Amino acid sequence: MSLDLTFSDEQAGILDAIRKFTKERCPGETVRELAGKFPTELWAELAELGVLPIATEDGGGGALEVVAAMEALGAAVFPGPLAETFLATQILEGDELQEVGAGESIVSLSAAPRGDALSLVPWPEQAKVSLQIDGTNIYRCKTVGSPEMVTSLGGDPYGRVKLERTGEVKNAARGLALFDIAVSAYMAAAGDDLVEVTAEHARTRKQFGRTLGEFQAVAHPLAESSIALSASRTLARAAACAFDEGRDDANGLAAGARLSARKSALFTVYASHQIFGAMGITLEGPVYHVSRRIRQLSSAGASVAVAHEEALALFGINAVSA
Amino acid sequence: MSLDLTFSDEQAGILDAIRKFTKERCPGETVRELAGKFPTELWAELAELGVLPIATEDGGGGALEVVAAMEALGAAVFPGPLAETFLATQILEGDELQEVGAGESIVSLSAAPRGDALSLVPWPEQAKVSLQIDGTNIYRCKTVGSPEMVTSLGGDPYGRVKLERTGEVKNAARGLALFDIAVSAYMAAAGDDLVEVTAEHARTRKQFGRTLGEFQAVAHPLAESSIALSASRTLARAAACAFDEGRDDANGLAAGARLSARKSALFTVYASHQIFGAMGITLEGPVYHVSRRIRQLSSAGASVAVAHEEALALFGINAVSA
Amino acid sequence: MKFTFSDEEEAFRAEVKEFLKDYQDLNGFFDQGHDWPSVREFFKAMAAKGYLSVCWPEEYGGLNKSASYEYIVWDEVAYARCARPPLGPGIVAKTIIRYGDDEQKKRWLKPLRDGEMHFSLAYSEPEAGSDLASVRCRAELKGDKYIVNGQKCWQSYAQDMDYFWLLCRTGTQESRGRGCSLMIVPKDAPGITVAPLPLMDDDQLNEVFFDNVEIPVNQRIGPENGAWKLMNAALADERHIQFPPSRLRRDLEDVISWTRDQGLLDDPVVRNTLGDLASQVLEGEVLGLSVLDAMMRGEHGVMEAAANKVAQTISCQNIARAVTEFGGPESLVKGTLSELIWRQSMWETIGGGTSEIMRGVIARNSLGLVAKT
Amino acid sequence: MKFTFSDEEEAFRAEVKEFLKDYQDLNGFFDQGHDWPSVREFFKAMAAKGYLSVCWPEEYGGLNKSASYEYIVWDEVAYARCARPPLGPGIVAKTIIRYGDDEQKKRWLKPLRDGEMHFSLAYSEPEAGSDLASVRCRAELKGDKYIVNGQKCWQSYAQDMDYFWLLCRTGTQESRGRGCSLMIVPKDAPGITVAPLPLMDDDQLNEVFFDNVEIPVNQRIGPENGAWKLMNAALADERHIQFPPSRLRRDLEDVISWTRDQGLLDDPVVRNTLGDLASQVLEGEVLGLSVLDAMMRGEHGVMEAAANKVAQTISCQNIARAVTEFGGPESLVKGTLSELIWRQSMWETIGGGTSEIMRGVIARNSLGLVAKT
Repeated sequence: MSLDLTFSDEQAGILDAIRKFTKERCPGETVRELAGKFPTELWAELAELGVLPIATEDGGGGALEVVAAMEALGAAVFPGPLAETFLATQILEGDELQEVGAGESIVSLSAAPRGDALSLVPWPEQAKVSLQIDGTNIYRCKTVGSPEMVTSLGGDPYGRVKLERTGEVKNAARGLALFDIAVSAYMAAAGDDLVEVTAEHARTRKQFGRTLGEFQAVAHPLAESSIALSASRTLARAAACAFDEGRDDANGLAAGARLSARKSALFTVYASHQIFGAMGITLEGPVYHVSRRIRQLSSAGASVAVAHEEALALFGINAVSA
Repeated sequence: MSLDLTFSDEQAGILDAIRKFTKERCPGETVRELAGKFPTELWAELAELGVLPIATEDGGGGALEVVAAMEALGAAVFPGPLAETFLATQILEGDELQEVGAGESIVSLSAAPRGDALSLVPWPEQAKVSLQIDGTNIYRCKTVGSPEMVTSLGGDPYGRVKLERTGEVKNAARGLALFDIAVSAYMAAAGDDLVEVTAEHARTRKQFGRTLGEFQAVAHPLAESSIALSASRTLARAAACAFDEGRDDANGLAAGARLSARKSALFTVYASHQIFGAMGITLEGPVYHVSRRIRQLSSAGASVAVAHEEALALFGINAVSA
Repeated sequence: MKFTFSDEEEAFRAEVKEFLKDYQDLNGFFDQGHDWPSVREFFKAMAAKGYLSVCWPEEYGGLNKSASYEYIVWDEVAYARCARPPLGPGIVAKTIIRYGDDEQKKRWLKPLRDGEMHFSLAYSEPEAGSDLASVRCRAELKGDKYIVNGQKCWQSYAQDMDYFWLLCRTGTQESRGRGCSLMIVPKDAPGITVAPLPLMDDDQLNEVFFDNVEIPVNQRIGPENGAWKLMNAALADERHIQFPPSRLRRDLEDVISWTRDQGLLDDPVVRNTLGDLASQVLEGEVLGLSVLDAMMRGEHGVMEAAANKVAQTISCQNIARAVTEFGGPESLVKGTLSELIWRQSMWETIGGGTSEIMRGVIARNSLGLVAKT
Repeated sequence: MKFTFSDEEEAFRAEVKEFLKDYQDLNGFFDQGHDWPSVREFFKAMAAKGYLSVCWPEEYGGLNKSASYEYIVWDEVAYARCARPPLGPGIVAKTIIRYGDDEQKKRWLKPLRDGEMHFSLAYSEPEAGSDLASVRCRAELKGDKYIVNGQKCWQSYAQDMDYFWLLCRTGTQESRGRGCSLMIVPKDAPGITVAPLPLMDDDQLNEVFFDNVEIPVNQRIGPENGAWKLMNAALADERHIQFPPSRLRRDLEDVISWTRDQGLLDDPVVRNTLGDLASQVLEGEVLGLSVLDAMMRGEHGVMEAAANKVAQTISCQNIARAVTEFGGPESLVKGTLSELIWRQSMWETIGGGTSEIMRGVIARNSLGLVAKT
């Protein structure tokens, strides 16, 4: 078999099924309303679809199935710790894995804090599995004391709390690679969704007697977005293939996909806000619930510096000797 | 006296005089022909105009006069070590200063090499005064052995040679500030010149039945160039004022001006090349003799990291403790 | 050439700074919508010092100062984050001074000067954003009253203001900019409905609906169908204070301080970004001064103001975006400045003339390019 | 889904790589103009392996392979920096195969396949660059000959090639793209003058003047006034090899190696830049594969090719510009790769369809935007 960049029928089926599900259950209004809350019902319904454990031995799929799911979920800006859950399915076992896959156990992933500072932890009140990234390592943690709740740009509840490490996770690299793949597919799809609504606006809204889309200052940034996002989307798929084939370059491609997706999705966020003008900055408008989520996701996972190192490893550079 | 952003009559006179001189003696063809050579005649003629020592005690002016001169010289892409010479006039004394001001002694300024590597020195065969920048320090040097000649993008002859430090210069900060001011004014003016010829092209060249300038994809990048260059030009002038008034913020403004000018001039280079298309990449065309010079000058002087530190000092940050 | 202010101007600045010390906790620049009573009091206190009418002629109770004093006031107020220049004592009052009749001057100028009367700009409509010459909100003269019908959109602060400065159509639709008039409309006039449009920066814009609203003809300022000239003159009056550069400086200083607190200040990549932003702030400062300088020389400053608007608003976004880039999740927590300015600055390149419109202005007027599309 | 090639394809790649080992010092990708005799020999050697006619049908002496084999050939040749795909065995031959008559096929295909006959593209004119439908170079039919008069401009490699692939006007000027024909014109035909236009990358383009040049009518390929269809089909034939992504990979690898030699590789700011460039190269690689994939599925790949062209050429400039940014004066010395690609890559976003044209293609066809201007 040679090159083939299309989803298998089964993968396309996953994408379609979730699209159908999100269209019905997770329109823009719902995403806006859910800001600040855990999407309890949606999460249970998504779990019922069998998506969460799909990349496990019993799940019947791999990273490509995750990508198919995340492309549909990203296009709907579906809430909740999606990529974190896929990560967790690569490092948990037994009952814990079962519970996460069933949507009964929520996963929280946070970055190691500086020195003695408190950790900034998403979903501190819901999470049963608390993970901490430090460089390319992942630690299991328990929370000490109760979190001081804050709100973050993306809308998810976060808490500042002390985390105590209870052990290091074995296959962190695999987990982080799947996280990167999943979050890239999601961000690229969310960006595509923005391009689509913005292009629709540009096709219809008139100023100075012509549609916005007739102005190159509008059309060209959107074209650039579309190009950049198609690269990101395809790179996430390529990384997923490498992951599923167990290839050496999977981690580097996954990191590259995340670097690519965060850049192209953020570029799209800024272009869409600008083109929508005042309409784009309203709370109920078509942009903000997407843009806040993209901005938040683009800071999730291992640091950008770590991603750079992994991508550079594909060009024969070893990690910096610092 | 309050705010006044216009040149004095005397400064405007300098600008006009040099414009007249360069228009006659240094058109684009001359600049192209001189690539790879020292502009011996032009240098002598420029010296005769009394420009080089203008910012010395006997020169009758200061940094603003240097800026007026450099705006005219930059617009003509005038060759030779101009900013280096202005730097030298701040750190030399007596006969040496006299000779540099009279155009009889040529100044070469190079960066300290890594470890034992040879230095990459401009005008190694002409220079009587060889200076080396290391961080914010300047050293007098003598060359050991004969240089291995190379050509650099800007067209000036360079040589690889061993430099031996013969002493540290006292008022390096003042010299570097004037260098930054001078080179910023030059780059901004060279950029403005590019904008002008590119706009002229865009006003006249037709494609698809309309002038290029009617396409926002052409007009807007040029407008951005024009905006950015006007900021750089004005910042160079502001730094010159601060320099002449002996203000504390002169160094920071000068560094900020150089950061600004290199960015806006390079942006303009890329926009002009793109808009001129095939015409812009020809050797004899209207862009390359400007773009190569801007690219070369934007790498001259203290490092970008040093310039960042100096600009940041204006915002209450002390140099990094590394 | 001189990029600094005179001793008198600096003395005035010191006085303004002293005055502002009492308002260090006032966050009206970003949050006027939630703290209007305090901002209103602040404006009254400014009025008492004459700061709302710095450039007005003495005969109308102004300080009769040059534009540089007004620049200093609003630049310091922006640095202190207290407020943005209010419309009433600015555009509205200056237009009345220039084009109003004696009765109008008598009626409106004192309350404006005293900070007692506040205006919301009612120019934009759902189908007329950048293209104001296509406004449709209609005022028909019946006897000595105009009957106003139509809709305005994207009105800042309309929820709290007392009056609208209304651009409406009095000529044919086809007459475009030559068929519009400007009127003073009290918000409590019967037939007016204000509906909020909540914004991503926690502020709000408003839609305003006019349903047979009656406006006495003597509340029209300037000639019928003469709005365009008045609006251009008003723009010219405010160019130097449209985007005070100290807002940028304060943003960067606050970001640097946050970065230090996070232990990121010695990170070379962060440092590289901050150094670049520092040069952008310096650029903004000289561009701001360029607008003022043009005005002080009696020029229109159209090019300078367009350049200033584009460059500063983009730099302001660059600062916000850079810190959310290097600051990671911590920079996205609500309550951090970085998070707020990320959301808030999205508006800056849109409101008051989009970057695209401004680039077109430069392309046409400065570069001679048609760039009509 | 699969982003890699089959075992057979990989075996073929290994063979190509083996072949290329003998040409490691050939720098025809950047410098064909100065080393044409060597490049010509290289093409002959490629021809001997069948590499110039990988996708041609067997009946014309081709290997009758799928587009993926052609992709592999030219991607490896680009990585090795040996040459760019030549016009003759590509566009010209494929057009003859598709639209030529039997006599034309007999006459031209063998020398093309054997690397004996080389073409320069004669499309652009001084007043027709991006807008080819406005070409003015005129061919008038007199008996069994066309008399060609006019000028072409920006012709790559014309100084060394044997023939022109000439786009000329055979209909009215107003008929635009519907009034053009394609012809094979030997460079040594009387009345042709080639004048060099030296370039900033030390290569050259050429102007070509046609003064009553006589071309037998049987050197017209396809119908009179039918050029547009042929040109579009020819574009479609070459989309997958227009910008082989391994050029980018090699650029970045070479830049990294230079950066290491300069002792800059551990500088965090440099590292940050290189990491970003690495992701751009990976993007380029999957975009290149997307074009191939579309073609292998029998689609046109117009969108994929436009995206690929814009993204890869800009990334290629980004690599060059980044190293001259962090590499200081050393990176500007002639003879360094960074300096050469800084100059050379300026052309990449222009030749073969400018980035602006490509963005317009995406805006129109993919986003449904009119974007006519």
